[in-house]
Amino acid sequence: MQRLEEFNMSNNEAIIASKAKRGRKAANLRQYALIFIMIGLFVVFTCLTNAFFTPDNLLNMFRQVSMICIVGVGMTMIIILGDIDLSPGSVMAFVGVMGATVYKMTQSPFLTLVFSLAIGAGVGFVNGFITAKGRIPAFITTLATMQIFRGISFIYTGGNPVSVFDEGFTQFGTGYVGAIPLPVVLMAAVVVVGIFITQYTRFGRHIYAVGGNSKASQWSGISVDRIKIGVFTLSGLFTGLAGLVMAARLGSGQPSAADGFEMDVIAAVILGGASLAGGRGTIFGTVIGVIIIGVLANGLTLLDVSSYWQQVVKGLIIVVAVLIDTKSRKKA
Amino acid sequence: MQRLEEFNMSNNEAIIASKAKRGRKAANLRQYALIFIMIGLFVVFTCLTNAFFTPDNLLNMFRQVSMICIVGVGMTMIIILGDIDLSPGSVMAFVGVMGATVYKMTQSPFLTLVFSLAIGAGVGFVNGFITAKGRIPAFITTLATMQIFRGISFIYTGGNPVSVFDEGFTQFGTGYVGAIPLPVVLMAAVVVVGIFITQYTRFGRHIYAVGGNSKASQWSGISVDRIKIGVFTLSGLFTGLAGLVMAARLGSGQPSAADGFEMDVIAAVILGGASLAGGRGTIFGTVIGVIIIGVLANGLTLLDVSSYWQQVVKGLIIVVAVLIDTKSRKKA
Amino acid sequence: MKSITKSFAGVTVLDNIQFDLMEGEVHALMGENGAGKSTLMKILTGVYTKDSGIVEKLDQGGNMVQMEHITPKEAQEKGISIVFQEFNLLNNMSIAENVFIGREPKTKAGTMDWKKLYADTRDILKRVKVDKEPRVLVSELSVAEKQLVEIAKCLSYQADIIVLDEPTSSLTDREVDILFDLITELKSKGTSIIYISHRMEEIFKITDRITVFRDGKFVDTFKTADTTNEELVQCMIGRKLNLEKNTQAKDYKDKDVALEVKNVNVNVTLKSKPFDFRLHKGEILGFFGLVGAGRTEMARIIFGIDKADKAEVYKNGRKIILKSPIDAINNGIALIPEDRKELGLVLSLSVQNNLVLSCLKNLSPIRARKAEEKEIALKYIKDLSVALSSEEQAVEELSGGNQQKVVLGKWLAMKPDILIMDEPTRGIDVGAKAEIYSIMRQLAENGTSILMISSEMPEILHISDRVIVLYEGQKTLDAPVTGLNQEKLMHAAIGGI
Amino acid sequence: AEVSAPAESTAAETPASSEEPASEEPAESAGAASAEGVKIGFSFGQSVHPFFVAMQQGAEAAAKEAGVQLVVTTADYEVETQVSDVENLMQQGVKAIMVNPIDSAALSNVCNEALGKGIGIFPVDINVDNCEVTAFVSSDNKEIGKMEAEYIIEQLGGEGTVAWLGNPSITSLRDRQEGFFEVMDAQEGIKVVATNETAAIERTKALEAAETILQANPDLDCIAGSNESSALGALSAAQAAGKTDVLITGVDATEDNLNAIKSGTPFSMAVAQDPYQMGYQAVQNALKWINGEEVEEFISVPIGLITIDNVDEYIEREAQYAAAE
Ligand SMILES: Nc1ncnc2c1ncn2[C@@H]1O[C@H](COP(=O)(O)OP(=O)(O)OP(=O)(O)O)[C@@H](O)[C@H]1O
Ligand SMILES: Nc1ncnc2c1ncn2[C@@H]1O[C@H](COP(=O)(O)OP(=O)(O)OP(=O)(O)O)[C@@H](O)[C@H]1O
Ligand SMILES: [Mg+2]
Ligand SMILES: [Mg+2]
Repeated sequence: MQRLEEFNMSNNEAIIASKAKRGRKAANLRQYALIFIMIGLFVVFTCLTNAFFTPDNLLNMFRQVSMICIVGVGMTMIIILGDIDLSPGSVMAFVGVMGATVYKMTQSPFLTLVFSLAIGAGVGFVNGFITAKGRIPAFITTLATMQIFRGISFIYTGGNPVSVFDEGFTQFGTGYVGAIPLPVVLMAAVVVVGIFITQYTRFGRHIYAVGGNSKASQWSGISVDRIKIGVFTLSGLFTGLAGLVMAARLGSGQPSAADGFEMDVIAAVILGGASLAGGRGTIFGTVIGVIIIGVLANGLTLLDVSSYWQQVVKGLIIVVAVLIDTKSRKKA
Repeated sequence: MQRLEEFNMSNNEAIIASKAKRGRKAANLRQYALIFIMIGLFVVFTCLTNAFFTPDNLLNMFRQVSMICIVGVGMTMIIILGDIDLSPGSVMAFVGVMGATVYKMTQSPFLTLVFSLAIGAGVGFVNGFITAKGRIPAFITTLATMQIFRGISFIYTGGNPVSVFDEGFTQFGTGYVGAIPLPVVLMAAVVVVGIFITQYTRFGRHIYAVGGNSKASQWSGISVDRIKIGVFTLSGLFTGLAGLVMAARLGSGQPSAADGFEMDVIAAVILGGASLAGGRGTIFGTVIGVIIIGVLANGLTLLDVSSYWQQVVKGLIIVVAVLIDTKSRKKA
Repeated sequence: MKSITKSFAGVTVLDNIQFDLMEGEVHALMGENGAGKSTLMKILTGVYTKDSGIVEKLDQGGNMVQMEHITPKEAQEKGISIVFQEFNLLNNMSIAENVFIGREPKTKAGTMDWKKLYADTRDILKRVKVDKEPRVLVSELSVAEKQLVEIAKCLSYQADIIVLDEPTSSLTDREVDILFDLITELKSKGTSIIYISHRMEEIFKITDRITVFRDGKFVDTFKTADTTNEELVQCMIGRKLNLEKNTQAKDYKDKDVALEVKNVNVNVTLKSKPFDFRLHKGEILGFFGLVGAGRTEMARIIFGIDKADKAEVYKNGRKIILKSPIDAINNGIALIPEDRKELGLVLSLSVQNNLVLSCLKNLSPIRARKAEEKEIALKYIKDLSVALSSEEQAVEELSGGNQQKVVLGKWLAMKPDILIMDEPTRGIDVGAKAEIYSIMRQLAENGTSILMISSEMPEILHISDRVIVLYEGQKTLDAPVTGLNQEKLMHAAIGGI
Repeated sequence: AEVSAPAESTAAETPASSEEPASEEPAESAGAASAEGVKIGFSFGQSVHPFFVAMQQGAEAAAKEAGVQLVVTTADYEVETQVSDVENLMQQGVKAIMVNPIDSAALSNVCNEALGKGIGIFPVDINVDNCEVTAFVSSDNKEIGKMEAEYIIEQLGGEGTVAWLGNPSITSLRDRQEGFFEVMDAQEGIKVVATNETAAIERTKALEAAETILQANPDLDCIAGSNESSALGALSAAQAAGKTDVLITGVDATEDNLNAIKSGTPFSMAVAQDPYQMGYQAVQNALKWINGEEVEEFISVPIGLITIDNVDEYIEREAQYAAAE
């Protein structure tokens, strides 16, 4: 047993690790089925078009998925809890509109960032608080906040975008750190924070416990409400960040932005192996899910597949990927 | 307990029945919290505008919610199973397009109906088969079919609607049986079928069993796969019907129709008391949920509340309704 | 069943097992936790598929027929029914629907025949003497009642082979007697019964033959009449044990009161009188009673799960307010719940994560000292001799008894001042039981006060210093163990004072 | 610019002229190296509407004639997706990008980035804010709203009640709404009794909104739709309610619209744009620019009124476009 490597910390990995001595190769195969699928997609697209495997295009692709990924980290935690969050799209629009407004008023990138994060975290807190204390399904709470914040964004702006073409604002979406786009850097940071929290902190392990069996967790002295509120708040913070990045990329806070965004995020999280029933999922898996979806969208567009056909192809590939993943898990 | 009427068979009702000895009045109150909220809304809107409580407007309102309700019956069963279906919107668009095409070719209302139902049931069967036999989350399967059928609808039509203004076709959406709009009659029929199946047949009870604990059901000799495939197929059949009604109402099969429709349906089902975790929910509850959402949309539009404010108000009312519902359940 | 072999992901759980069952006999299956008993039964009933081996069964015509890769449904149709060790009930459905699941009576029109369903269920419930309406939801039953419903469900199949996998682990003597009457009745009708239990006295009382497994291997089959308790234990665990009444019980009256509970009223509807009791430092207090006596409810109140209007709890003489388990834990109170699956464990998590779940507070919030956690986990895995392949294994893959050990370990790891144990040895084999008793004794000597709820009289008499008996929410006995015996306990448990 | 008749004569000639410089001036190798190898992109904000289907057909026709590769993307009403689409087009090495923005503000960053890389930006229908676009092919959406309002005022004789079905979160529809209300607000006798601002994207939503508006205002005189979906949804609602005396107006010369106007339904007027020409001319303009020719920075594609009197002309025009496929 002691031979197991230290880093095998994740939940899925725990299950796998436990079986390691029974068949290490099999375990690896199972663990990495989705990774193989991802790599397969990379290889296929690289063969099919020269434009795909260039540093420029890869960074471009990562910049495009950065927002899904940032929101996906929080969504993964929420889904591990056994909850769901439908509000990110609306909240991002709201944060974008408000962030742009604040920047217009203050001209301060720092204040804009703080304000955006605060709004996001605030909405997340409200979602978590109502869900936990009111004992109502997160589906309902966040469905309500989704509508409310979309509505408020439209009321506040009268439907018009709040445009800010100032570099100080747009840098959050279009800036670079060295050769790396800033959104990609932010994404990486959020992923690292997410992995750290879920795998290396007490709070993180309590998320899995509550998602696995909330009653037993409560009976073990875990404050289920506090964990829930904490996860929603943290997730809201990330959503706030993503909202700012989106508005900055667009150079305007759009009240209609990111409509249905949450479904893209949830799809990536589920594709990454999390279960809506709770207790299962990893940030790492979500990242793979996000990349698979991003590569598909990017690669198919580069291949000039019409957007109608893209939908069909994407649908087929996703279901086949998950089938392979499940089958390899079972066999191994 | 024996004094309770025989028809109190539903799952929620069983809970109440069992607690009857602890406080009969309380139980009734709890059961009917959502009904009270619905009635409350009726009363409020009747007071606020004369246009609301007229036979004409009520029939209008029911016709508007008929499609949500028809799809909601199947969705309730799927959600009781612990699954979810994201494909209805796309499938409705696909059925609408194909149904209109078939009518154009055959001029036969009957063939059009049969064909539409068959497509719906076929897609449902595929969803169920892949989910059950492939052991993959319905979320993934139906996310894929959602994209695939949207894509196919666009490819098939090139993005243009397939219009049929012929009475033989539009009657499915605009016809009447006596004074009652045909969609409302169809809705009532589907609701009756749904209640009958879930409460009075073994198949129906097994849906609850599988949703409550699929392993235990399997070990008790229930064929979980068959139940799943059956429910998805049935639900697909209803979706086919709704797709035809939608196309007939517009006089054209629109490849872009019903985008995001599934979320409205799922919201109504959850509002009606079903749980995404499975095992819990009733068709009756869903009908209440559908009516609450329909009344809100209708009433607020009659009051000429701006569409933006409508979103805010709807969101608030939904969360408050569920809070009241939950609180009354707990207290009682 | 011949040469049955089964392995999970490379670990051999059953190795060339053989087992035969004669018509009309009660055959005990014995072995330590994790020996493979439940796994063999799951193969017999089609839940698992065997890797190799042959299963044959007598058919109607009197021929032995081989059964290949059957499903649970086919097993039922072939006349095999089972009470699983872990509950296999649907909490969201009524008792009646659970009992007749998959075989609900139909009316002529093909719809559910509710009347007949309820009537049939009522009859069956009468046989197991459960006084509940068929309509009641299973989620509202106590663990013991659930167990009886499982037995009722099993009976309703009218099978010719019945498997009972630890049916009595959560029952008290009264229900056990009901069950034994049923078994005798079935036996006389020619039904064969496979009986798995860790309670030795039951084995000798009811079974005809015994088969022993150890570590997934067949050890021996012999007639019950030809063996003794000692021989059997020796055969199972390879050493001798001594489980006598606690003779060294001390009187703790003069010691400090660690926990005082006043005015607990556990069964409000029955208008029972509230009662008080005290738990001294270092004392082991046994709580005995029949199913539904209210012991679990009392424990829930002390642990802050339920709110009781008037109950007051004092620890070390100071009144404490308990609004949630967190308050209880902060006050050094631990509760080992009786329902390990629903309340005790997060089945999807690893053994290690479960073991450290309630003591994480004492560790760093950031996982800098992961080694420390592992150390704790390994310590309790060793102390409780949990059979597993790795501490990273998911708890749901452990055998029932080993899961129970994890629940125990989890609360021991928290190092409580006051340890409440609700049926702590449920499903635990004799060898491990002895180890747990010695751990309890050790804890008590180091100053931990233990409140143990148990339905096993020998256990109560063996480990307690003092015993309280509840009957329908009232205290009918509170005395040092030294003056007690089984008759006195039973007398108090059925309401005699 | 009162050219409401089809403009196919000019359209048919231009592709030929764009090929000429390629063969005559080998020095201009960048654009000319091969008309074959040239790739251009077209980013649509949405494709769920026949208007854009027609625009795409026009663009494809022009590209086919010139023998260049046209890469088309569609963003499904999501601004963020459209930004990604434009980025992906750049990755593919297109020389020019036609763009039909969902929102005029949202694409400025990415379009500026493209311009910085020497890629031409050719907005169609809706311009890109804060961006020195290469050339813009437009139809004046504000004017469309005004024309609709003026027609309604005329038909109602300056008095009555009107409902508006719009969706101001899309720039083109927002501009139409602005134009519409500019005229309506100045008209004393006409009252806008209901405004729905989420109903225009999909016919079903428009249908439901119109049904309820008709319940609330049984004497309503007119429903003005901001596009095809809203007008046809309103028509279905009016027909279902048996109302023949309510005036319905909309925008675009799509097949369903034309049929509805021709068959004498309450939907009796639509403002015609010419999306086919927009797409066609935008592509031509881009090809000219690639070849180093001078391009007009602003091309206005005319709009016109369709009523029962001239509906046949438009039916013919659309039929010709379809035949050109
Ligand atoms: N699904 C599974 N995956 C992996 N290992 C399993 C699984 N089920 C059982 N095992 C292992 O098989 C062994 C035998 O388990 P089994 O449940 O048959 O024991 P048992 O004799 O019934 O023990 P107990 O007395 O504790 O109930 C155990 O070591 C257990 O960990
Ligand atoms: N959730 C519940 N809903 C309704 N009744 C309950 C519930 N839990 C327990 N009861 C009832 O309360 C009574 C006391 O049960 P309790 O579990 O405290 O008894 P116990 O002495 O611990 O017996 P057991 O041996 O069953 O654990 C029982 O009659 C039981 O049916
Ligand atoms: Mg066992
Ligand atoms: Mg108990």
